[in-house]
Amino acid sequence: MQLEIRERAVGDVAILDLTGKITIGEGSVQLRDSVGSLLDAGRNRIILNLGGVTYVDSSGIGELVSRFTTTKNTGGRLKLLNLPKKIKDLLMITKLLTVFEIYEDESTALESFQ
Amino acid sequence: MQLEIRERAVGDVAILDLTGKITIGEGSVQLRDSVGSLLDAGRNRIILNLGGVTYVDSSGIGELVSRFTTTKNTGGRLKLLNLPKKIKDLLMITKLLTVFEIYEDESTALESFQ
Amino acid sequence: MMLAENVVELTITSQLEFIDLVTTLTDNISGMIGFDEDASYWVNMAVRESVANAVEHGNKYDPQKSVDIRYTVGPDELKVTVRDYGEGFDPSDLPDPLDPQNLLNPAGRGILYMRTFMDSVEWQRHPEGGMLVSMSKRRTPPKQNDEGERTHDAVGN
Amino acid sequence: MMLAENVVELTITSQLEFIDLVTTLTDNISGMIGFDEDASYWVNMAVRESVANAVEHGNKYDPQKSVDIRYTVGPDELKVTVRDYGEGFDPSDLPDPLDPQNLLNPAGRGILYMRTFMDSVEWQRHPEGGMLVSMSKRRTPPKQNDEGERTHDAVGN
Ligand SMILES: Nc1ncnc2c1ncn2[C@@H]1O[C@H](COP(=O)(O)OP(=O)(O)O)[C@@H](O)[C@H]1O
Ligand SMILES: Nc1ncnc2c1ncn2[C@@H]1O[C@H](COP(=O)(O)OP(=O)(O)O)[C@@H](O)[C@H]1O
Repeated sequence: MQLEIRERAVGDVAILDLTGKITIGEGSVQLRDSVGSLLDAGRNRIILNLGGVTYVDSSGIGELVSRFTTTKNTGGRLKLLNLPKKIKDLLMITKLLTVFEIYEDESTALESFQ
Repeated sequence: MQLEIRERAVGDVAILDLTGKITIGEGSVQLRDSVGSLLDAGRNRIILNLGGVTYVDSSGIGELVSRFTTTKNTGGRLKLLNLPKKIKDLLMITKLLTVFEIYEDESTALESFQ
Repeated sequence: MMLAENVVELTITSQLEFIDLVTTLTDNISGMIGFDEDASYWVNMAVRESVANAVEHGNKYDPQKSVDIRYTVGPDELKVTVRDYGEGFDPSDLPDPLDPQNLLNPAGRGILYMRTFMDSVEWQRHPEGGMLVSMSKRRTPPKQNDEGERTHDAVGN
Repeated sequence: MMLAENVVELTITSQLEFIDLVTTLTDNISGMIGFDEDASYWVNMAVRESVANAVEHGNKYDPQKSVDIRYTVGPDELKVTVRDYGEGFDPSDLPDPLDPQNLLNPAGRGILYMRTFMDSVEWQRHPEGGMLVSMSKRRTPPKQNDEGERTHDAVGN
């Protein structure tokens, strides 16, 4: 398994703790499915905790962007938490650092939904 | 580094603690050199502690046999200690289990030199 | 230099499942020739992108078509070529993924990755069909000041 | 079965330093197709022996000559072929390493290793020169009773 995704809820905010690689194929599909189930259940206030993510290929970055857009289209928000250095580099290279809302600690991320 | 070799002395017995792989090229050469320096120094009562050895290819087995013979030819003895299961399998396959003197604990191996 | 001019080649059938085999081999070669962790990481990623493109856009997942990866370890650089057997494309004729209006595109960042992570990347149509991507990474490590600086250099910014 | 009939090929120049690249790839393929730790270990070792022979006895370390390793993942077995570009040899015409008078020979156990660890091994002269070694390992694991039994089976005794 490339990517492990655990789901938590804090109030009406869903937190997905991701561990592993978000890459073309399996990893990207798992992320799409996890966010998809949340949205299907009407839960569109989402935090992706990327603290355990070691590798995001261009397809994985694309998937993050897609999930961001899809969530926004339902009137919700998808925010990023705990970006490892390398993943931050990747968002910088792709000029996505300012597109996403990015947080360094969970409580601030949670408060941002209030 | 494929193979790490540490040398100890207990009385006039030299113990080589081996960790890693004894394989064609580097690993086999290191073993040859280590036993060679002992013999050059007149130390021909040798225990090879294979407890940390994970892999011995056919060249490595050949090297063990060669060092056994070379040591014997100087009037000394080379004995084996702490064979991991897989290495024991390999000595069984090559019918060398009864050629070598093999010990499961260090004190018995040391006493055998008295 | 013992490893100078040496070549390792890997050929896979067109399946994404095999990309991990390629990146693991890439990591091993990087380690063998002394690339530090950062350099290995970025080379790995560039190779992944290139092979993914060959499988997806080049060979269109056709299991009859292979992707051929060749590593050449030179004294000054690691060269990696990736060849597919597809219709080819013109890399100068692609939307810029950094153009503000493209930022939310779900795809189109692979070539940017490759260009950023390697010291050079070139595309050419192979005379016998398909694309041949040639990438290289210098073996002399960039000057290092501190952690931050080094990563900065490695991603080519 | 997604992986049925799939092929991965690796080509190295004739240097012992590259053997670890081959065994790491072998381990990855073994892991991918579900071989347990024991099976992976023995397959790794058989492949190592075969490639070492190709480099040493086949190509005699000639850097111009390659060793070609091909993995074919079938539904029932992993097949590995190793080809060199040397003069070839007759495997039936070799001293038996298990003959008591050969037990202390410093070499000559590689082919015994290969035969022991794989379910089948065959040698043939390649029509265009060199040797082609074809080995296979069944994918269905042997019946397991306990640790001892399993290892016993895996080494083919
Ligand atoms: N090997 C290839 N063969 C054919 N077309 C390719 C190849 N590599 C890239 N392309 C084309 O270039 C485009 C951009 O590639 P890339 O930047 O990697 O992004 P993505 O793969 O996400 O589309 C692809 O969509 C495809 O049209
Ligand atoms: N690919 C090969 N090409 C030519 N000769 C070979 C090849 N593989 C094996 N041989 C011959 O078979 C002999 C036995 O091989 P092996 O059992 O692996 O033991 P070793 O490699 O230790 O000699 C070798 O010494 C060599 O003469």
